[in-house]
Amino acid sequence: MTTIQTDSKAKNKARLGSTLTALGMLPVLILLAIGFHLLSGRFLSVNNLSIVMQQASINTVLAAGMTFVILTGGIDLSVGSILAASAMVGVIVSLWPDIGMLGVPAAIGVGLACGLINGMIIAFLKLPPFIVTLGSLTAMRGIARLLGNDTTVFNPDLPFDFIGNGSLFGIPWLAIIAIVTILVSWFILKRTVLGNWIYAVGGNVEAARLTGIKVPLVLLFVYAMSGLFSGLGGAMSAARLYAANGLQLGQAYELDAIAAVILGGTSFVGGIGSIWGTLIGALIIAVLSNGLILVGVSDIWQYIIKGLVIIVAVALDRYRAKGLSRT
Amino acid sequence: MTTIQTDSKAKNKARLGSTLTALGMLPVLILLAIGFHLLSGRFLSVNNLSIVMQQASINTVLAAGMTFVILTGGIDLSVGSILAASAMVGVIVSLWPDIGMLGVPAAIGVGLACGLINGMIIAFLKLPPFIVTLGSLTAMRGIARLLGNDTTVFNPDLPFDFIGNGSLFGIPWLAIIAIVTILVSWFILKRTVLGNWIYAVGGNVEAARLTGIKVPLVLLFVYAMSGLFSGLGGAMSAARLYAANGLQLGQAYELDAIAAVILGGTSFVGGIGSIWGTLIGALIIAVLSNGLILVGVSDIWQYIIKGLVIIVAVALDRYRAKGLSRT
Amino acid sequence: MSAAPLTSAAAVPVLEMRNISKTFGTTRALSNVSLTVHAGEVHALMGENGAGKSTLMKVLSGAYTADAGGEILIDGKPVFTGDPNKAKENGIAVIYQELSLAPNLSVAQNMFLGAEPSRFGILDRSRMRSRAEPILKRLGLGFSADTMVATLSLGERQMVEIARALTTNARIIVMDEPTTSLTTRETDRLFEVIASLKAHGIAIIYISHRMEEIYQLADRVSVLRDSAYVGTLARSDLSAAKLVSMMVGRDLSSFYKKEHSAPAGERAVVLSIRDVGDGRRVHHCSFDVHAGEVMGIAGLVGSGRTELARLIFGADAKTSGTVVLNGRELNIRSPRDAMDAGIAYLTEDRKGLGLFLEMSITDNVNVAVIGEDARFGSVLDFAKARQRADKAVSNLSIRTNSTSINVGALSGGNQQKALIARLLETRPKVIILDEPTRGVDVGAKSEIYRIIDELAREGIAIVLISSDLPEIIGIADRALVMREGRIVGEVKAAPGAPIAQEAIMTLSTGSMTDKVQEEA
Amino acid sequence: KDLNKIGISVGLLGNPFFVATIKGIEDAAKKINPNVQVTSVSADYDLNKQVSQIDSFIAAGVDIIMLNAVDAKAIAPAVKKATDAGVVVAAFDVSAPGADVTVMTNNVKAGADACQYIVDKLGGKGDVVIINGPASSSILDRVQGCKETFAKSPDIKILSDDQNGQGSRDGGLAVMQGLLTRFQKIDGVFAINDPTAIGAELAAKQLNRNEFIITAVDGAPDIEKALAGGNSLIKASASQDPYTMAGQALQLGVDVLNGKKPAEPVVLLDPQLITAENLKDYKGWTAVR
Ligand SMILES: Nc1ncnc2c1ncn2[C@@H]1O[C@H](COP(=O)(O)OP(=O)(O)OP(=O)(O)O)[C@@H](O)[C@H]1O
Ligand SMILES: Nc1ncnc2c1ncn2[C@@H]1O[C@H](COP(=O)(O)OP(=O)(O)OP(=O)(O)O)[C@@H](O)[C@H]1O
Ligand SMILES: [Mg+2]
Ligand SMILES: [Mg+2]
Repeated sequence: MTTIQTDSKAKNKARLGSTLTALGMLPVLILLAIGFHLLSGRFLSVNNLSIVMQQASINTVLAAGMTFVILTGGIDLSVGSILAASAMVGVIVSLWPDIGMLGVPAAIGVGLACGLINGMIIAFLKLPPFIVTLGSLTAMRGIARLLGNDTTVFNPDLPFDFIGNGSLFGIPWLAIIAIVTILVSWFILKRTVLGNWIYAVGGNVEAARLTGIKVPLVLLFVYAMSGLFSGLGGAMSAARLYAANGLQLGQAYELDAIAAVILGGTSFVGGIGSIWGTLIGALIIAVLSNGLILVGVSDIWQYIIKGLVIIVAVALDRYRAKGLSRT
Repeated sequence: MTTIQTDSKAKNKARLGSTLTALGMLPVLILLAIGFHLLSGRFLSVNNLSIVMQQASINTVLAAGMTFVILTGGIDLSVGSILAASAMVGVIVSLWPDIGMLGVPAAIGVGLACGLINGMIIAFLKLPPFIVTLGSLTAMRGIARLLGNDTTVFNPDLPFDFIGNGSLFGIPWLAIIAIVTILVSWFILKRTVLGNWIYAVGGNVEAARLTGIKVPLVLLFVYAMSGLFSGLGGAMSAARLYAANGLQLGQAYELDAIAAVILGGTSFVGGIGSIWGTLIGALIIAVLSNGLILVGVSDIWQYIIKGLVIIVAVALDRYRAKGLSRT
Repeated sequence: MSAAPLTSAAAVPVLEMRNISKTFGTTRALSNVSLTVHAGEVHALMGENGAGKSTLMKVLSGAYTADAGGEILIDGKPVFTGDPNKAKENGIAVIYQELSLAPNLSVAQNMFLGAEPSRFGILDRSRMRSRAEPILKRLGLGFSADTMVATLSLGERQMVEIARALTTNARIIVMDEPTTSLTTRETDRLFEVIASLKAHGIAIIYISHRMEEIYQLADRVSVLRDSAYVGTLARSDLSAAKLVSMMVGRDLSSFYKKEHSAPAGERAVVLSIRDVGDGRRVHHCSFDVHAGEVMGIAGLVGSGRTELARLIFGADAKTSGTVVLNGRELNIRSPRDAMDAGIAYLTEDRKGLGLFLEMSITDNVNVAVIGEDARFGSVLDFAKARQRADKAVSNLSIRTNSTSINVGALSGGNQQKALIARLLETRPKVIILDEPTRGVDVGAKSEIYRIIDELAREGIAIVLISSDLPEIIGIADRALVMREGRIVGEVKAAPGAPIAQEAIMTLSTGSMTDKVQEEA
Repeated sequence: KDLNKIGISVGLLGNPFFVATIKGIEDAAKKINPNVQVTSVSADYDLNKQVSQIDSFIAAGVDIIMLNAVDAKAIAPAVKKATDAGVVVAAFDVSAPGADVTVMTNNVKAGADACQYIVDKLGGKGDVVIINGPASSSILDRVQGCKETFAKSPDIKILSDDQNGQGSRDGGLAVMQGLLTRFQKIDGVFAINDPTAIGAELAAKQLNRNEFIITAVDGAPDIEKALAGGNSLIKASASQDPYTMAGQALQLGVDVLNGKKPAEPVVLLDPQLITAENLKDYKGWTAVR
């Protein structure tokens, strides 16, 4: 009898634990939002929340792709460069008369292609993801610059600018895209066989291989997803700015994306984490950036405060979670 | 009989294997050097080699610290920001009349202090190194800017400028410092108890704890070392430039340092790697940057080529090593 | 258990492996091994550590590709190997020796990994659960299909591996040391399952280092030695002496060594545990261990023995209780404190928590004491380290030619001895051994028993946690029994008579019915 | 001495401004020696990197280093090293102490012109914001010129001047979104460069705000489009002429190479304020010359 009791308790605890890990940072997010509202009196206005959502959107999309990658225990440093190259292609294609709308699929296609190349090198040549994507971070940056001959390409009449600046029922399209990305990722990760395999590869790659899972294909998929989402991010960025610059766009975006994923509780070693955590992580980063401007903190102090908040947030989360699980 | 034979063979193989892994990238480095010399006709001049050594020196020092960290399975993203803050302090202190030489220990001290803070948070609060050092990357950047009120601090009469621009028997002081750093790191890693513990922690942290190794102290040490070396890098940078700028200095240096370590064959999961590999990795990066300029490759193509060379180098290494070892 | 030989030599064997060789770099793990298995038989595979048993099975399962020249026939037809999926299609299921579970997934997810019930690629979780639960029930497991594997003990994980093999409609099931972490009760369950599988005509290849199991189960036994096939014995020809000499190439006279024994009461109490618990898995445990005594701790899988040992050793934080060593109360907050006080602990998870697989034997043996040997406080003394390692290699007869190779390259038994050597270097007063012979072959096992016996004679107090009852009976002076995190009783060896197995069983299950079953 | 090899190091190559400067240098150099070898690199605003590049240029044996200094003060030692090695250093856009010649826009005046436009349009009264950028000398100068201008009109109130738009569209957009939420009424915005201004305008459009005007510095191609459109919030930009500036710097450098000291080592080019009205006379950075 006792065993059964203990077990059902353990089960409940485990379930509770995993929900809480997924939502781990939610309290921090809420605290930040309330704090900024009290300080600025404006943070929680509909208008500003819509701005925050917009500002979070591109990083959310990148971080969603990054979640796939990190869940397998990998990393993708090239997201920012791929975003830049895709945005360049997106704007360039948008300048073609009549078929400018093709800029969106073109950008996404470029991202997907880059992701596939990363994935193939990592999955089939079995090279370390950090180095491979560091290499493509550098190489793709060069290609992005080459695409525009090192200048800014811009198109004031961008045919798909509604993506970047329009909204649907008051919700910015950018935010809608980000949310759809999260939902799709959630579905893949939690509801499909492939998602199960992604977790398995991250949890124990040898075990995955021995059960017949085609590990290289899983790896190829996650890097392709990351590339695809980076391409989407490129299209979103182009639509938002009506322009793209091969050198400046997307610099250091990988750090923000990784930070969102890790803040969201996904483990670096792979196998553990959820896409909802990533969403919250991305929102925290966006709230911080926006809130600090609203409060009127100077640029220098924004850095210092952001850095400290990131550390404190993880520390809080760790201590909150401590009572719940062993590790 | 067979066992003995196999074993002594295995032993030789293991020894050969580990030497080769340490020197893994040496052939790539030599190939690059010869290639650039053939293309430019100037690469292998005494003058240019001394420049390459100088250019490699700061990254080598950072990468040496990073080697400690990565050997324990961690990461330190904050090296660039710490370097910036230390360089600022170094220059500011150098402006004090008479005791300007104190700039060097001041810079190193700042670095050490930052490293200790990182280490304490990671070791005692058990927070993930990526997030902690990402936080301090951001926060320290802010502090570096604050130190100089967001402008460049400048001292044309820097008392310790010989470090940055002098040389001893024709060898630049910067290079000498880098080599000494490597030697000290080698000694610590391979000849001391602490070094043994660092490998043990990286190899299997739970086992290390169960054998009585004080894991938190080891972690504290490696992050302190990384901070110390970043501080040294800051002093070197200040000595080289007679100036420091809190915003610009050291941006993205962490990527170069990590790339050097990983190119050098140190494993991201920890426990495997050598400081000599790191030296070669850092030299490869410096040779690439210098050689491509010497050959007259345009900036855009420098990016593309650099990215590809990094990937190809690791691929070559992997295939060369394949015949030799199991993994 | 009834073991009527179902096999008739006339039928086409369900599996035939011919001339299988496998080399890793310069190591030859298998040379020209052949094996024939019939439907409905339990075919035991035996051999010392490193003989090549697991490698042969990995070739069968497609985890490894065999060297050219060999072939595998299923139902007389050659099949392609080198792909786990192909092997699965051919009806082969494997319970691997190194547990191959993803700890981050649930039990059900692990059981169906790679063959998830799904529609259009979408997981059917409820079907997965509903197919998993009956199998868990059949194995008598207390945890649900939704439990995270990371929260299970080693033994429970092993049961999950077994459950996984039962999800497929395999015709050949390979069990590579499935019982290393199981206690008698689980083992019996497994044997019942094996019997019913057998009755359904399924062939089982069974690898184990436990002789009793072989006697109980096997219809035929094939033996590997030094990567080569030695021979096959039918059940009727089975005898311990024959088997051992086939495996080892020499006779092992006395297996369990117990020369140290002396009435425990006359000796001083070395370690005294009072009321230790963590509030979760271990409650109010108290016992005394005397100098020169081997005290066993028995119990079912998950009964909390490992956790108790970790609490004593400071590996986990205890919430109550005291640890007294030689009359002095210790304040242990980390393994370091425990070691400094003279307590050593051998982990049950050799690879996961014990060894540094990428470091040399020398480093592994010395890692706990390099600080003491160091010159100038911290400079390594390589000569001293080599000396210690060489001494350990000869004292514990670790079979290796060099102490500078990676410990990961040793066979299981020798890895275990290297780990024991590390503990001994710290000159402990008390040693807690957690499953010291898990996955270790007969030869190495008897050497480990010899080592334990010698240590006891030197006056060291030994706590022996083991799931292998014959082992506890063979070498312990008395045994505590744990159940659900509590010490529920003590069984002593009467002078001249060994510890009573039934008494341990009764205590550890807490029910008479189980005992009745055991005797039936 | 002949002109055979030129090394160019600029702050950030991806900026169209610097692409125009490089084109100006290349065109000017080709006129002197059609076979000249030009290597241009980006320092990515990293002084260490720029110093390394200068070292490499010296080693590569270039005749002239065309330098867009990352740091107007701290570049001095590196410049000295180059001139000591007998390499001519010609600075453009940003001053470099010790350089043989310097040609740059009068950034103080550029900032002043752009902000004077705001003052004039507002009639000397209103709330303004300055969207700042990375603290480089040219940007510091622009902000200084702007502030001095605003200071002359006591009724102009600066609401914010410490937010960093990174000198880019998305940086300007994000900062402006925050500023617009923070301040209910703004009358004028000075953006330190054109991309920032365009980002700021995008933010305004999104939030349906149009009560203010924006001015900037640069005269980049995208701002021409905006001004031409007529209904943009961006009303003026103090334009620079990177092509001419860099070409002139090279020309002066070559003179030094040939032993002709320039009369004025520092040449300041006056910016030209472009607005919708005078746009048609403006040549622009990418114009074919
Ligand atoms: N991946 C590998 N690479 C190199 N050598 C290996 C590998 N796997 C096994 N070996 C070697 O092959 C030999 C046979 O190993 P195997 O695991 O098959 O033995 P085993 O009979 O299963 O032993 P045990 O009883 O300890 O499980 C050993 O010498 C082992 O070191
Ligand atoms: N990491 C963990 N998290 C949560 N529960 C755990 C963990 N490890 C073990 N447990 C649970 O603690 C209980 C006791 O485990 P412990 O390992 O101490 O038992 P044991 O008697 O040594 O069993 P075994 O013979 O299987 O090793 C088991 O019910 C197990 O499920
Ligand atoms: Mg085996
Ligand atoms: Mg146990």
